[in-house]
Amino acid sequence: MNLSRFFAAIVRRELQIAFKRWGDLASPLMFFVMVASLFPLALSPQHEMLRNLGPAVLWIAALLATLLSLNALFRGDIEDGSMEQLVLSPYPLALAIFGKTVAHWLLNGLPLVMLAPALAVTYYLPVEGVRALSLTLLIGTPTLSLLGAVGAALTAGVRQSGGLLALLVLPLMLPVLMFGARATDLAGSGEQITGPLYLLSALLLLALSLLPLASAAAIRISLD
Amino acid sequence: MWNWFHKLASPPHFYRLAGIFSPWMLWSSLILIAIGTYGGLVLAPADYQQGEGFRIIYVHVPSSYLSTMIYALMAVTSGIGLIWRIKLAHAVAASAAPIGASFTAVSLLTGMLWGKPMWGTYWEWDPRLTSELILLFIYFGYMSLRASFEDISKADRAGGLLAVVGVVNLPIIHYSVIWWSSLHQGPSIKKLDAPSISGDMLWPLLLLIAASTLFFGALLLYRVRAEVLDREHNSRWVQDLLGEMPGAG
Amino acid sequence: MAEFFAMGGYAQFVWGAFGIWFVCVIFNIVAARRKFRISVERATMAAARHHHRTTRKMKQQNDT
Amino acid sequence: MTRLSAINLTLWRGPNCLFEELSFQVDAGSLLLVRGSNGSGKTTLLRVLSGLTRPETGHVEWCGESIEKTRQTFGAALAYFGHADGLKADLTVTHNLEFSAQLFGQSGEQIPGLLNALNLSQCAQLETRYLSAGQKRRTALARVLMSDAALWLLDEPVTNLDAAGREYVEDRLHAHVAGGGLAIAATHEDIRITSESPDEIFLGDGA
Repeated sequence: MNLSRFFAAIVRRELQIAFKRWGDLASPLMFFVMVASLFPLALSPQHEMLRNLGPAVLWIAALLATLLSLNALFRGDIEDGSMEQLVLSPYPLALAIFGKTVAHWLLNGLPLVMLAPALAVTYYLPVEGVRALSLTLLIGTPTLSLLGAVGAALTAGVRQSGGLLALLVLPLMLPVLMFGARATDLAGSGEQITGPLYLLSALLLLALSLLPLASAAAIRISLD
Repeated sequence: MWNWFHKLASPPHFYRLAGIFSPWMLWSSLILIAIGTYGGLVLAPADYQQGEGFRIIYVHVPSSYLSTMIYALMAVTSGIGLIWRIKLAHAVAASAAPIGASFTAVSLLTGMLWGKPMWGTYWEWDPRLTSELILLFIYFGYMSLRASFEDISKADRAGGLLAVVGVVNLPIIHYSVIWWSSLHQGPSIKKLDAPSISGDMLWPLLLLIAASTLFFGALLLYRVRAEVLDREHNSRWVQDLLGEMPGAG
Repeated sequence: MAEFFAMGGYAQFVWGAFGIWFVCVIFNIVAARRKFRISVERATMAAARHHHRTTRKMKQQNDT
Repeated sequence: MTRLSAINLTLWRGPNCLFEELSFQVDAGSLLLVRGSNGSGKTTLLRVLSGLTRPETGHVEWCGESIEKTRQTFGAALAYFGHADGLKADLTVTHNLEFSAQLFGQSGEQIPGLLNALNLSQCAQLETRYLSAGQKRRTALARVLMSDAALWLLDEPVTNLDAAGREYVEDRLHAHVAGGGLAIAATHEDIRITSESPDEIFLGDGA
């Protein structure tokens, strides 16, 4: 089996398992929707204020939803021993980890991207803002998944790791959040956002090239 | 050169040498800190714009400098420890973290105290303070991650990996904060900088930077000795050492 | 002298900052000493245990 | 020369020394049993030999080269039957084994035969969460048996098996070793594959 077939097999298996567990799949999404709908209820539903807060709130909700789904990314595999089998297989571990991360994004990041426009409308974002939100989430959430995978791999062997995971990865996710939310905000007020989009893409490329290797190294440490 | 390096990296040798050097370094650094503080508080003239308030620079800048320098040191030693599997390098990284975190906190607090008379508010989301805050979070993350492992060698490797990932991220975070705040606030907010510093203002600052580096070095050696004991307490030389003189300090 | 302590109206900020700095310096010294003491105690205990084990082994060899 | 060599392995777990300066080698066509009481480090030794756990000193060589430098070739030559079964609870027995077959680069056509021999054919389409502990062990064992790896590392391979299953495993182990394979098994039960007893190493205070 060559490397691309191996990669495809990993992704397919992850999807296969995930679709047997609808609950696990849906809860981060529900969390995203709920956090986003808490703000208008807790503040006051003034259009002007919601339009100003919308980009930041939606981006933070997406970030937290990603974080919520990360905790279980490698834990199950380590507990039932299937990670050992992947580590000992003749294929590069980083590729297997990357496959799992891609599956994580397909199952968590992509639905967020698709849900976000609907939520953006409830925040009265203008059309340009909605488009920018979808675009920045589309480029930004893969970086979040890749960064989160490193944290999940580092804490996979630790009990009670939820808070620790947040402490480790939130500072690292900050640039993505800032570029994403600010670009959405700028687009809403009719400005060009090619700059932040390029920066987000650069972050994604950097993350793609380095982070799977770091996650693989972290998995080896967690399994030791 | 390589030989010398190997000898230094051998735990018993390091333990002995560090035990000789650290008290000397500690005392001389404390004397230099005292001189620098006297210079900063008494001898240096007041700034013509910021008045006496500018004297906070003498503690803010050394601690800001230490906070970044220590993180860089942690990342380098973690990398060395991961690549060449040198326990001593991991011990250095582990020892540096709490010292770095404490000076990061001092840098934040003194920055806030400086900000009140300068900006009229204790906190402003200016790039330097924001980066410093995130650096503090990263220090906390590193220390919590280490603390969550019972096995020291696992803690070493996991923490080392996080330190290396963090050092790639720090400049990204720093420049994104700068970009972000350049959109946010007009030029009315002044950065925490001493304008046109003169010679008799400068020497206490340089002295304090040097003295605090020396102070950090002394503490580091002291802590690394403890970390070496933690890692080596099964080995012959530690047993001989502690068997000879129980409760050696 | 009072003028020196007043720091041109910035007393609370300047003295506060220097106070924090010195607290940090002293805290670091205390914390490092404490860490070292704990490590020595732990290593001494480990050494004692090891010593105990080796003597027991030697005893067993002598018995047989 | 296919050979697994352990060279000067030392590992401490907390204050306990599991093994110190442990060296041995296993050549093609032989079986080595790792014996010792519970908690003596049998599983840990297997993990060190597989490369999962890094020893404090020493290293493991496969065909004369350190396994950390030749992960890919060593991985291709290794079948690991660990303490954990390595099965996904949400997938069926067949799905689990088909994935392993893909990793081994096989078509998976021998899966039904294997399940039959291990008395698992009635649960082939069952998700592994519904299996008993013994059935899960046998499914995990099927993965090792279908690989054509030269080196088998087995952690308690016959525990939880009935007499027939045990005999089948011992037969397959015999065939593997007779065909020039290597096997190392950590076990607290006797495993006999030939009339003469296999090599053994003892860990812990049992020495």
